Formats: sequence, C-alpha cells, structure tokens
Amino acid sequence: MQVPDLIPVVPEILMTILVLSLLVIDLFIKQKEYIAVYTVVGSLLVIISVFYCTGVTFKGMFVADSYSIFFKMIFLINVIFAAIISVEYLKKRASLYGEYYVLLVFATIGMMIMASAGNLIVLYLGLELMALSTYVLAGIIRTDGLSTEAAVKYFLLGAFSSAILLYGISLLYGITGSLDIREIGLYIAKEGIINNKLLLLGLVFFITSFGFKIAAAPFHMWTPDVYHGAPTSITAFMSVGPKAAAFAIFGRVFMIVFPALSGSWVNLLIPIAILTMAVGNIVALAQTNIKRMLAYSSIAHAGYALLGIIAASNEGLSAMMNYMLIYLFMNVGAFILVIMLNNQAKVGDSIHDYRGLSKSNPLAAFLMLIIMFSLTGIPPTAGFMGKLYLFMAVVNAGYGWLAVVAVIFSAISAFYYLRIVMFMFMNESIEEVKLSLVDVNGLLLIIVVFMVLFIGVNPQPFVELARLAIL
Amino acid sequence: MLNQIIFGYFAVTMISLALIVITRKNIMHSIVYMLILFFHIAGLYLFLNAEFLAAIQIIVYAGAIMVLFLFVIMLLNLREELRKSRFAITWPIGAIFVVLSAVMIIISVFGNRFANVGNVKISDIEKVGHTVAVGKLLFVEYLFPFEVASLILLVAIVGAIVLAKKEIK
Amino acid sequence: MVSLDWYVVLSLIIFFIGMFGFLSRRNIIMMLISIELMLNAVNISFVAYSHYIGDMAGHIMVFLIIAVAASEAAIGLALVILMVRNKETIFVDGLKELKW
Amino acid sequence: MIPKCYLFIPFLPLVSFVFNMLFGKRVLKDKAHLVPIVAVSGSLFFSFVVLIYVLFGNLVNEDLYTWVKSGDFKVSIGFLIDELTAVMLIVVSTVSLLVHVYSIGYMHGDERYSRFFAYLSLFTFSMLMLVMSNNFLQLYFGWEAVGLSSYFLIGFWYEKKSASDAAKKAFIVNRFGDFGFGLGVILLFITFGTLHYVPIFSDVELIKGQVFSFLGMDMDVATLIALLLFCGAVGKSAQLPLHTWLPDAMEGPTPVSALIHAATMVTAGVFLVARANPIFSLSPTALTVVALTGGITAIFAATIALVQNDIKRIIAYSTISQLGYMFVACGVGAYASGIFHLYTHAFFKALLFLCAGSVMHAMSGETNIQKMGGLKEHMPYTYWTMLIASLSIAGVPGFAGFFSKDDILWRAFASGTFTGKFVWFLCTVGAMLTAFYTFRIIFLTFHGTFRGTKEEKKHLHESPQNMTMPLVVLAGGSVLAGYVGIPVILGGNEWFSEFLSPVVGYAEGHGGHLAEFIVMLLSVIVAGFGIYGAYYIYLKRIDIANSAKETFKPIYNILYGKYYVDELYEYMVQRTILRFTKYVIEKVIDSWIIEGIVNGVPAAIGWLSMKVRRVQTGVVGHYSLAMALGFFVLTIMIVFKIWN
Repeated sequence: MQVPDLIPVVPEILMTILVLSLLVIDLFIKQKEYIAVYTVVGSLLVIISVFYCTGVTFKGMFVADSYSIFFKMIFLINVIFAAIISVEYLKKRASLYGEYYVLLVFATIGMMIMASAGNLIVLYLGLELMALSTYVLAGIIRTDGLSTEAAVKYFLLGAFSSAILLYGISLLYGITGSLDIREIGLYIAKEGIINNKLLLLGLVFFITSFGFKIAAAPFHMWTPDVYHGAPTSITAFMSVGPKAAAFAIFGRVFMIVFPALSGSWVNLLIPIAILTMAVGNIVALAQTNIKRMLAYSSIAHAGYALLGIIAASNEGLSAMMNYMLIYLFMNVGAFILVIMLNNQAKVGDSIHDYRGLSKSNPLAAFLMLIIMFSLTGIPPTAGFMGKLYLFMAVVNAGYGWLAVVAVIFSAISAFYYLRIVMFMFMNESIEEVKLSLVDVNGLLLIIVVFMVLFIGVNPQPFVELARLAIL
Repeated sequence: MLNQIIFGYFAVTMISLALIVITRKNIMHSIVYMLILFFHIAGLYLFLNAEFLAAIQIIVYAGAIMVLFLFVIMLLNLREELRKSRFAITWPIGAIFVVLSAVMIIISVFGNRFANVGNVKISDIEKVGHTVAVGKLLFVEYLFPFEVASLILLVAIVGAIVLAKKEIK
Repeated sequence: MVSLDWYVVLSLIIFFIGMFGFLSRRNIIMMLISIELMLNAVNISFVAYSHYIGDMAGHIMVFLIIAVAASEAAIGLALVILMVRNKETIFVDGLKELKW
Repeated sequence: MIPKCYLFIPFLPLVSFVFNMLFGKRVLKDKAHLVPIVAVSGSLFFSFVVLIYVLFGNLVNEDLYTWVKSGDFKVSIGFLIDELTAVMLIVVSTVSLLVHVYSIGYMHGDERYSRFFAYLSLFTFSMLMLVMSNNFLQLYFGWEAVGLSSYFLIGFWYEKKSASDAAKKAFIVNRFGDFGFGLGVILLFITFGTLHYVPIFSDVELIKGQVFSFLGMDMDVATLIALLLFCGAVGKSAQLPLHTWLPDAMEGPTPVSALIHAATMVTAGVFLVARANPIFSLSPTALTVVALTGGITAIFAATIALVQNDIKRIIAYSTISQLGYMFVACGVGAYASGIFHLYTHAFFKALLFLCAGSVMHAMSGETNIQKMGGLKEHMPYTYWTMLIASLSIAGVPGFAGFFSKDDILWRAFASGTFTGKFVWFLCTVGAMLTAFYTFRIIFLTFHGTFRGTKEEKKHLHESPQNMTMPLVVLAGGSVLAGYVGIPVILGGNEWFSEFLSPVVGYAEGHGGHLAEFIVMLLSVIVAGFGIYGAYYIYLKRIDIANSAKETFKPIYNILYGKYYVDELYEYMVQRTILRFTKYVIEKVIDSWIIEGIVNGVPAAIGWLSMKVRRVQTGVVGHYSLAMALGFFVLTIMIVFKIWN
C-alpha cells in the first residue's frame, strides 16, 4: 500500500493544523486578540504554501491546479480580512473568541477543498464543511435575536439546497457511473448523451443549489435576511468567501462536466442572470439599512459574475475569476466602514447614519466614495475593470444584448451606491462621529482602497493571472 | 417474481410512511413513523447487497440522529404547539410545484439509459463481506473524503456547543 | 430482477415528498425531518445505482452522507434550541424580524 | 528610436500640477510659479531634443502602458512622435513657457496665484498628451482634458458672473462638437477594430467605398467618420456655427486667452484634421465641407472683428478667422500649409494677446480701444512688439504670417477645384480685412491722443520686465518663424512642407510660378490696402470713421452685433425650443409625458423596488417556495426545451 502524494494538500493540512492548534490555544490565552493575530499569521503562511503545492492527488480527487490556487488566494485573503475586522467588533459583542476564529478557518478549509475538488464527493463534503461553519458563524451572537434568525434561515435553506445538490450528484452518478469530475465529462463527451433528458434535469438540480450558494434569483431569498442579521464581520466574510467558492465549483463543474451541454445550460442561466441583476439592483434602491443594501448589491454582483459563466468560454471564466478578486476588495472595503461605524456605540446600520460623514471624517468618506464608485463600476476603479471584462466576454460569446441589459442595471445601481455618497457629502451630520483611521481597520481600509485603485489603473497583471489560471 | 413482490412491498410502504411522516400533527408520531421508514430503508439496502450501509442506517440514523431529535423535542416540551396549524397556508402552491416537477422528472426516467460501467461484481463483495469491502475502499481510495468528513464532524461538535450553550457572564 | 428505473422512481417520489414536507410544514423540526427524508431518498438512489452500475463509490457516498446528515442534524437542533430560547417559538413563520 | 526622455515632456507639467495643487496654497504662496516654470522649461528643452531626433529621422510609436487588453480591444497610453508631433511640441511648449513667465507679472497678487499655475500646468500636460497620443482614444481624453482645464481657466475669476457664464458656455458649446467626435471615434473602432493611428491609417484604403447604413440611409464610411471628427474640430476650433464660445472665453485671464484660446487648444481641431488626413483625403465631400467651413468662417469672423471695440474680442475674432484659414488649407489638401500657419499663428497671435494683456495692465483692466490712444510713448516695448505681430498677421512680406498665409492662398488657388478658387477669393478678401482690423487696433491704441480719463493717464506705464521679455521673444518668433518655409519662387525650398510630408503628404498643385507670383502679389496688395485704409480712417481722417458708421448703419449694426448669432441661438433655444416645449407640455400633453420621463423612470424603479421588496416576506416557507418555483421553471424549460 502506497502513501498518497500529500504535497498538493499541504495548504489544507496546514490550515487544519492551524485550526486544531487554535482550539487548544484558545484555552490558555487570555488576551484574545492574539488568536486573531495567530489566525492572520497562519493564513499568510498558508498563502505562501498555496503557490508551491500543486498537483493532483488521491486518485484525482484533489486537484491543486492554477484555477484552484487563484480561488484559494481569494479565500485566504478573505479570511485574513475577516479576522482583522472581527477583533474590534467582537470585543463589543460576543464572548466567544476562539470558536469564532476556529469556525472562520474551518469555513475557509471547506472553500479550499471545494476549489480543489476533483470528485463530486469531495465537492459535496467541502461545501458542507464550509456551509456548516458559516451557519454557526451567522448565529454566533447567541443573545441577538436577529443573529439567531439569520442562522436559522440560512441553515434551513442551505440544508434544503444541499439535499437538492445531492440528488443532482446521484443522478449524474447513475447516468455516468462515476463521481470523478473529469471522468464524468469524458463519459458524456464519449457517449454523446447531450440530449439525455435526465442528464439535462441533473443540470436543474445543480443550478438550483449552486444558484442558492451564489445568491442568484430566485434562489437568493435568504441573502438579504442572512446578511442583515448576521454579525457584520461575518457578513463581510460570507459575502465573498462562500460566494467565490460557489463560483469556483460552478465554473469547474460546468466547464468540465457539462461543456457538451452548454447549449442547454446557457439558456437556463441567462434568465437567471437577468433576474438576479434585476432583483438585486432594483430592490437595493428601497433599502435603508446598509447591510441589507449591500446584500442586494451582492446579489446584483452575483448576476454580473454569472455572465462570465454564461459566456461559456475561457475568457468568460477568467473574467469571472477576476471579478471575484475585485469584488473581494471592494466588498470588504464597504464592510470595513460599516464595521467601523458599528463599533461606535451610537451609530447603527441605517444609511442615514452616513449623513455628513465627509464633515467629520473627510478621509474615511473619501475612501468610501472610491469603494462606492468601484461597486458602481466607474473608471478608473477596479469595479469598472471587472465589469468591462465580464461584459466583453459576454459580447464575444455572442450575447451583446445581455451586456446591454447588464449595463442598464449597472446604471440603476448608481442610484443606490451614489445615494450613500450623497448622504456622506451633501448632508449635515446628525451625530458627531469620530473615526480613527490609524487603527487596524483604518489601515486595512486604506490598503483595500489602494488595491481597488491599483487594479483599476493597472489591471493587466491581475487579468493575466486570472487568464493563466483557467482550467 | 419474488423480487418484484418484495420491492413492491418496500416501495409502497416507504412512500406511505414518508407521506405519513410529513403529515403528522404530533412530531413524536412523525419520528416514530420515521424510525419505521428507516428500518424499511435498511431492508432495501440489504436487498441491494449493502449490508454495512443497512447496519449504519439503523445504528446512526435510527439510533443516533432520530434519538437526537427525540431528545430535543422532549427538552423543548412542545405541547402547546400542537394546537396550531401544522401546514403553512401556502402548502397547495408547494404541492403543485412539487407534484408537477416530480411528474416531469419521473416521466423522463423511464427508458433512460443508465451507466453500466463498473467493474465490481457482487460475488466479489460477498466473498470478503460488504463491511470489509467498504472499509478497504474508504481507507485507501476514499481516504481524503473520509478525513474531510472528520472535519465536518468536528465543526458539528464545535458549532453545536457554540450555539446551544448558555451565555456565561 | 427489478429494473433500476423503479428504484429511481421510488427515490424520486420520496425525495419530492420530503421536498413537499419542507415547503409546507411550519414547524422547524418537521422541516429538519423533511430534509432527512430527502437525504434518505438520495441514499436509496445511490445504493441502487451502485448496485446496478457495479461500482462501490455510491456506497462510500452514502456512508459520508450519513455522517454529514448527523452533523447537520446536530447543528440544526442546536439552532432549534437557540431559536426557542431567543424567539420562544418553533414555527419558522414566527421569524419575521428580518424582511423586505 | 528616441530615448525615453521624451516622457519628460508631458509628465513634467503633470508633476508640477500635482505639486502645486498639494503645496501651492500653503507652502509656496507667491513662489508658486517656480515649479511650473522649471517644469515647462524642461518640457521645452526636451521638445527641442525630440525635434533634433526627429530631424535625423528617428520616430517613436510605442505603447507605454496598456490599461485594458482583451482580444482586439486595447486601451493604452502610447506615444507617437513624428514630424507633426514634433512641430506641435515646439509650439505648445514654447508658448506655454512664455505664458507661464508672463503670468508671473500678470497674475501677481491674485488670491489663487498658485491655483492658476496649477491649472496652466494641467492644461499644458493635457495638450501635450493630446498631440503626443498614438491612438484616438487618448486623443479624445486629451481633448476632453484640455476642454476641462480651459473651463477652469475661463471661469478662473468665477466670482465674476460673466466669467462663469462664459466658462459654462464654452463647456456646453463644446459638448455639441465632442458628441460628434465621440461618435466618430466609436465608428472608427467599429470600422477598424482598433483605435491606434498606425493600423488605421495603413488600412484606410480598405474602407474606400464602404457604406454605412443607418436609419435606411447609406453613407460613405470615410465621409461619415471624417465629418464626425470634423464636428469635434469645429467645436474646439470655434468654427461656424459653434464659434460663439471663443469671444466670450476672453473673460478669462489674458495669458489664458493667449495660451489656450489662441495658440494651442483651439488649434487642436486643425491638428486633428491634419492627423487624420488619410481619412479626410479619402472623402472629397468631407474636404469640401472643411474648406468651405474654413473659408466662410475666415471672412465671417473678420467682418465682425472690423467694428468691435473690445481689444480682446477683436483678437478673438481674428483667431477664429485665422483658424478658418488653417481649415481652408486642410480642406484643399494642403495639410502642411495648415500646420505651417498654425505654427506661425501661435507666435503672432500669442504675442497679440500678451500685448493686449500688457495694454490692459497699463489701463487698469480697460479693454475698450475707443478709450485708449497714444500709448506708444508710454509703452514702447508693447508698441513695437505688437506692431511686429500686426505686420505678421497682416501678411506683410518678410514676416512669418506672410509666408504661411501666402502658402495657404496659393494652395487654395492651385487646388484646381471650384471650391478652392472660391475659398481663395474669400481668404484674399479676408486678408484685407485682417490687415484693416489689426491696424485699427494699433492706430486706435497706440497712436493719436489718449481718450481715457486723467487718472488712467497718470497710471500709464510699461509692464514689468517679466511681462515684456516674453513679448520680445514672441516678436522674434513672429518675424523669424516663417523662414523655415520660404516658397520656391522666393528662392526657398519649402522646407517645412518637405519636413511634414511623411505625415501629411504633398498637396496637389496646378499652376505655374507666374500664377503663384500673382497670387502672392495680390495678397500683399490687399494687405497694403487694409493697412492704408486703417491708417486713413483712424489716423488721418478720424471723422470718416464716424460718418461711415452712420452711412452704413445697418451693416455696422449687424457686424457690431456679430451677425446676431448669439441672439439667434438664444432665440432658438429660449423662444423656439423652450416655448414649443412649454406649449407642448402645457397644452397638449398636460405635462405628464415629460414629467413621466424626467421623474417617472426613477420613480417607477423606486415604486417597483418598494413592491418587489415585499416579496421578501421574512418567512422561510416563502423563500423555499421561491426556490421550488425556480426549480420548477427550470424543469419545465428543460423538459419542453422552450428555447428552441
């Protein structure tokens, strides 16, 4: 019996060691900030290891290719950001520290496994590992009714969607006789069963459950409630991580298992993408709670990113990956400011709390302005670049009209993003808030805004990175 | 012929039990019917040469998961809830969606060509025993998913404790 | 020999019964039970496929699904306890603080 | 190849802009001119370096930095330095440097001294980027950026209502032109799949005869592109009918008028046409339009300039007129002549403006030439330099303007088309008028007796040295700049046209030396007539001016009222369009359509938003139902394949 090649799995193993040691260290450390520091340092080390550990192992079940590396980078940056912004936030709220970071890292391991899954079993288990951790994280503030409600809703619908995913997997297994992603794809191509009704219905199961994870309409309904109710730091975490992970498996499954069926699933995804952009952008207009607004905005962004899948080409896939990376920065940026305001006892989540922010905190307001510009997609920010590449991919795939629709919805999105800007710059403040930009959150905000501008001005390396990383 | 009769019995019983489970007003009753359903499923597994899974079905599902449900229900003391309506008012809409989807999918099942590519013969499994066969596979080929499953269980432990323990001031 | 089609149909029916239970019941515990029902339907289909294909992967999948189902049940029930503690209800339509 | 040092040319002014914006107000204060002047001197120095390289046949065409690249689509910052660019670089950086120096004195003591220099630097940067660009998109951005800095600078004294109004007007009028320009750029991209000059110009033959169908009309692609690009040129170069913004733009500080509204930015239109000459050359229709627009504008603006009294406005109309000459040159295919005139014009026109500024400086801001007179004794430098500029613009032999204007006249005459002859006629008449109105300024301002108040007279003085020094330099330029393009019949070799020929080719010419000589002689004679006329009317027989004014009252009024174009536009906009709209709104549709569109769309979305958000009931059962619905619909789509 030979020992499987463990090199490709080293990042996951390191993360597991990190999480297990966190569980132990938590018992002995009184200064709980060190746990966050430990998490951040550990994750940084893992980022480095990610680039060196490539290969296929466990008989093709675990694939550490450049595609997965790109996504793992996103997940790890995301967990680092989440760990940093949680410190201040948790101090004011929950008493559980160690478990919080443990679950954060567990969820990240789940995402990493998803990104690397070469087998539907592994894919499902990674997804469950991520999902179960995030359910708990959403409800981690036990005394808060909203948090509990968010967790319950997330859990119920999440379990429902993963049951649907499982049935899709079983259908695929029955039709092709394998659970290995590459083998299934080869089998479908070899047998040429692209008109098999049951196989096509398998697509429906996959789209339903993946659509749930990326928050695509009409499977998006959990998103606003969960993002709203969950602790803000967790909202920031899960609006990027699980979504990017879901996009990772979306891309891998649809581009490797079902490429032959793309004529069918593209037609299924187009209405979903349009509906997603419509719901996200239109309903966001009426929101007065910024977390809820950002939730709808995240739905809308899922709609844009879905265009990359619809393009069903390498160009589209790399545009989608690029967009995920950009979305990581802009979204975290928006949430950092929300958290910083949240940390001020007087301020809540209402967008009216942003009134006159430019008077009291000009720099913070300016940074938020850039983030909002980026979310809207105004050049020269990263958001513009991300959308540009996505739309171009769709146009090149022959769906020019879809790009037009997306641009119209982007224009609508300007209403609610710029409303925040308007509140910040045009109005007199009600509450005098003093934000300090010299603490960790502030520094992180500056870094994130720098990245947003940097990618916007100099997108080529990132685009190249995403282009090289496709399957 | 015997095969068909046994399968028919299992199928009809299981579908009826499933329907009974989801329509009971009292959760306790549901759970008891669920247990009976699980025994039938285990029987079906035996019928399909999956002895180890049949045992797991009884031990884990019936023995652990359902008991956990019972435990929680007793903990919560849900007497009062029984007086309220069990179904959401939207249930007919759900029924329409479900029935129509199910009919469409079931129709497309018939005449469908399923794969027949495996190289494991039932006689091989019977030779070593199902448990050994599954075990060997699990610890050699499927080691990685198995390890991931262990992480999931760990998350479940941590998560359940985090959520359910009382706030300590 | 019963054809595989019938097993698939059986599992589909149970799956959709479970789905119906999930869609129609108000009680969170019943919703959890419905999900268990759906998972069992999946398991049945996996075992059946495995048998007819002649491949053991389905059995492994079932084994792992049972493990995950147990984890899910544990967390779900923990959430039920939390919900009863915070919201004092067991009906999901009582969770209406987050909306619009 | 030229070493990368050419990058200093645009980026030094950018650095100085950023520097002045950051530190100008607090740190530098009245030393704020230092950094910009050093920066622009650097630009000038490197412009000369680049010129020398270009003279030795070294060209640059490279993408410095690619911003977006996806398939065929590429957005990059790149530089193309060829003969045309080299000439433009010299013009822009020379005038810019002199204006910077001049502004030290002129803007001295202004509250936002440092801000002014920052804007000047920003403008210089944008203009340099515009001329150095190697693709149409960057050109377009440069185009908009110079427009923006011009907007800032016209409205620099925004407290003055007329200044901020003029800035707005310039901005709005330019929108019309830029809209066409933008469409032209898009059409270029659609047609060629790229926006870089080199591939476009090398493939340009391919679009010959292609038609573009739009709304059922078939249009020649080359003509359409050329005309759309020309739209932008008309707006920026203040040609008919979009000329109205330029005279108003004189509300800005005078150095700005000299730099932006005489020497550089307004010539961007000519530059654009010359740069895109392969496209224009494909379309005789477009060339005719260009030539006619230029010719008519030339004489139109010259007639207005005859009777105006505001010194800066006269020069502004003169600018419009001279730009018309340049377009005439381009329109008859003599792009090199157009650029030649652009280059000489930059010197003498900037000089005219700066002299006007100097006069205004002495007159405490008075601009009416009827209230001046006899300033010669008080401001010798200004007088002599302005005289040189006037001789140059009037086309007196030996001065720069003579060579370039004569070149244009001859090319127009020799082009062999009827249009060419016609615009030649217009331009020759225009030449007389030009000589007349420039010397009208000279005689009314510097000769005769002072007609202002006592206090003003006491205040008269020559400007400080840092203002007169640029005058002297520019005067040198106004004389000497022409000697690079001496025509063959005067023993020269038309070196300038030769130099530019790799970029713009040669103009067609029909006619011998004799004809050329006659054309030249004619232009000199009409210029002499103009000068003498001005002398006679405004110095010899002052009474004639007034009696003529009375005799030709209607014509005078029309001219003084600038043909009432502004009023016409105002009438069209305010009376016609607005009243019609109002009528339509009030009477016919009872206001709901317009209101519906203006407020309705956002309101409808908002309403929709309020409705749709109700779907989010907060009940998990409904959420799962939505998922089941989605599942159900997808199943239907698959089972019935509804997309087939």
